[in-house]
Amino acid sequence: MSIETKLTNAQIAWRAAQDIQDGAYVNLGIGFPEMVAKFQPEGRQAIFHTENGVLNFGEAPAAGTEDWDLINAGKKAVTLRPGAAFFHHADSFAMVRGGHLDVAILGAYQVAQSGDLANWSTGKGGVPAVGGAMDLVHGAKRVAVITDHVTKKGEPKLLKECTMPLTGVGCVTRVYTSLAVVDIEDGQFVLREKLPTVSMDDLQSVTDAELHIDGDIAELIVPEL
Amino acid sequence: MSIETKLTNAQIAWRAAQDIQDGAYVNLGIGFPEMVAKFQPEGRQAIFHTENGVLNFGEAPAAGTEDWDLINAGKKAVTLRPGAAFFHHADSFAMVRGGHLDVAILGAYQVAQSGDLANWSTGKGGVPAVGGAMDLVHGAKRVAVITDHVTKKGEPKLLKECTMPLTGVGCVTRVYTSLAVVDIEDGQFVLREKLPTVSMDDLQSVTDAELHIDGDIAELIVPEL
Amino acid sequence: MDKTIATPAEAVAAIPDGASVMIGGFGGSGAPLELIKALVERFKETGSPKNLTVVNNNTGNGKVGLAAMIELGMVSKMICSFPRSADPRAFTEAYLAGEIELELVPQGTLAERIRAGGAGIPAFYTPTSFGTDLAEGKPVAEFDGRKYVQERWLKADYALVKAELGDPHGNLTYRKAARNFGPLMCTAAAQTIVQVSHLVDAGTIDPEVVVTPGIFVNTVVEVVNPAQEELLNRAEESWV
Amino acid sequence: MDKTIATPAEAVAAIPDGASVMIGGFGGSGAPLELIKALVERFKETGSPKNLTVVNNNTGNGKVGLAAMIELGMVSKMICSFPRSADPRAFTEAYLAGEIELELVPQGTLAERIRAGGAGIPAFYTPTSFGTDLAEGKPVAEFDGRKYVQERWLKADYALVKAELGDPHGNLTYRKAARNFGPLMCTAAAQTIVQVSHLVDAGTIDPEVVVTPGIFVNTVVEVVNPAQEELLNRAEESWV
Repeated sequence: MSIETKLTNAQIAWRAAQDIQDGAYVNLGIGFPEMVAKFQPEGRQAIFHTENGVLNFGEAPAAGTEDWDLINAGKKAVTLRPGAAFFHHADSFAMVRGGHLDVAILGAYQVAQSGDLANWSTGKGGVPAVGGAMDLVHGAKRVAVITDHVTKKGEPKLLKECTMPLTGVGCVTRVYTSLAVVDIEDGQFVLREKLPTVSMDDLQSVTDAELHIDGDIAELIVPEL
Repeated sequence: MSIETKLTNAQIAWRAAQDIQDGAYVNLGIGFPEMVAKFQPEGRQAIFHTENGVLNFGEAPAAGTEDWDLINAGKKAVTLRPGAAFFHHADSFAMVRGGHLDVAILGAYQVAQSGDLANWSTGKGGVPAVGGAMDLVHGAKRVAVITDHVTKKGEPKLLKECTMPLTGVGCVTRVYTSLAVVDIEDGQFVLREKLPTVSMDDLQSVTDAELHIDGDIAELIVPEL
Repeated sequence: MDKTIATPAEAVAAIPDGASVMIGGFGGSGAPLELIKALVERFKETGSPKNLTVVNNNTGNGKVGLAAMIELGMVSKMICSFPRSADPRAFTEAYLAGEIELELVPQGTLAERIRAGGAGIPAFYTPTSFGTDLAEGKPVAEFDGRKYVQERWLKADYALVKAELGDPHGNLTYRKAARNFGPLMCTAAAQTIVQVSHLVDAGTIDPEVVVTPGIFVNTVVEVVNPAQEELLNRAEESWV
Repeated sequence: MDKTIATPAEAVAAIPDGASVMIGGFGGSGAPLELIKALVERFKETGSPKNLTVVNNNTGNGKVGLAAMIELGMVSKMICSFPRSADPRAFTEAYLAGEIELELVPQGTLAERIRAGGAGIPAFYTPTSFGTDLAEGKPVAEFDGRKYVQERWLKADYALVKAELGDPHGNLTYRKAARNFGPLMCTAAAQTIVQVSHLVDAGTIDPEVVVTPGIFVNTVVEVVNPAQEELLNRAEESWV
């Protein structure tokens, strides 16, 4: 495999952030997806939702000024923006399950061309933990995944079928990877953007399921961050 | 029929009020049952709930001082007591359906010895209206009825089976009438109190289903109000 | 983020014939009268919107508000729990003449169906109405030895709601018992339009006391000193 | 109406072996640490309560709070969504040793099951978990062409909750995101015990801002300046 260049996590998060409209209600998964919040394009402001009952929270406070009753789903301290609201967990998941979020951006172990997502359990024992992922994938109007294109061992993460336990069936519509932007349409991966330095053959070689082409393939931008 | 004396509605309401414990959470049906609130025994204070989202409301305000955003389920203006709370309709009926009310006291067209209640529709056409009655009969820990013992035409209201459309099945456990206090146990009416001026035969003659006796029958008090 | 709009007329301008519309309020308390009046005036001028399905606890009182909509023939179906009031003539006459359909729903079931619509719960079980005429045709299931009726979620194209404070994000508080169905209906409509008695800047409403978070609201219009249905009826006002 | 009690120890004194206990909080935020500590101290002195089934979003962190209960062997089953934390050793070790049972529930389903328990809804349908291992054995139904999983209500013998303001009626407010599961758990337990950071007179809390109406609360105990789990863990405190 000859792929040397790939986007960093921050760059993937930046790319995902470009698709979030001004005023969108957004939930970002714990960890890597949280980075998306940093890269909102100039002039746009999304409203961030966290499962534990806050709408319109902002950045982390300065160290030493944390209020540990004001945290996000990753248990990190956050701050509030003007126009915030607190609510209990049932109302929070009414927002999720009821289709009120515009976008949820999650991490993934595996994504299938059917839109199936596996991101909660490797299926290998240990302590399973699901959190809000299974709710988010069936609630937001648009469910997107950000992920490295392959596993740390170099195995494809974009698959014909997931082999790990599913988080949701047919729920993902777009995948932002370290090499490409791929939509899921009618049970197929449709390539929308790829790094110019990566050939189609190389990209397909690290993708288990077939990458379809439907119109132009744009150049995946490599932002300087 | 030789029954000349009977309790007034206020006296029936007074009797029902004697069974409400201090600190009980109580919902009173629209109309006649609302009178129960006036007769709380000295030293006891119930907390009144209304379907439209108020807990711990008090008496009507003086005429001319009404706030028409502060009403009860009968759309009458009320006031607040210290320790009141407002909430939306789903939370209000979570209190009802979830078994959090200690007592609901309702009016009745008919009550059956099974505990079935008919109090929402005469079944004769016109415009049907149910309100919160069907929720209340399945929610409160104790559902009691206050009613004249017979209809205006003199027909029994305590029946073997209801003939009018049901509000709820097997839900009533005590009936306070103008002549007696009757419990419903194991599908039978069990007489607990009766007016001393009314003979057993006379009482049975205005009661469709059999009145059973289980222990002493107390004297139904005729309060001076 | 600015969901405000200048006038009630603009706020309701897009509601089409045949729409389903949840209207907040319990009797007059919480009724969004200025939004309703804007709809009524549009109908008088243009003949639209008509054939509306309206969800409300009641069916109006007198000749203003929802009663006026019904008397003018704008409503083809009511979904409600209690179609009675001090002066229910508008609905009663239309209903007895067969000009309006009625879906009668127990009040707690109505509230829970609306909440379920907003919360993505397509169906739930309730003890309410089991064994009664209102459960006819509905699935019944037994849980832990007790029987329950299956009820479906209720959603609408629009919700018209009255609130007390509102900000440009759509965060809302309510006034006393006028809260009633408002917070539920805000969650269950594709487009939620709210008249607020006081429009305030974002950040003015303490996040702790927000009752309806802005995510559930699409349009906010300020109506200061809103009318109170009970007082209009006492003054024998008529919009018909 | 006075639901207050003097100390956390008295508040939790009646919780027996084998009880099901909902414990509020999301991580440390909202964790009723002083009520938990009273339970832990009772267990250390008397060996009770044990064999508890605990409902919480998580399974504790470090060596305080719920983690301490688990490490001491007080808990035989956890019902939770996310049994991980910065320092999850107490649960992880007990789980891998087969000493504690785990019922893993998606977070929104956990919240809704608790709400359903409090609201008298024995079962509901949710899209969450459809087609996954967590739906195994659960009824599935189709509504409007989409498939949903049936979930059952969740109730408990006791709820232990942390609130901010409380009055003798049990009316409560919460503090920021510490609200999380608290208002739901208050509704779903046979006995709800709440530690409040400020006990105030009836009438002090504006009826508009009450989050949990007193009808859902049985016992209120004031704990001023309550501990924060995150800070205890940073100080490496241990209750074990």
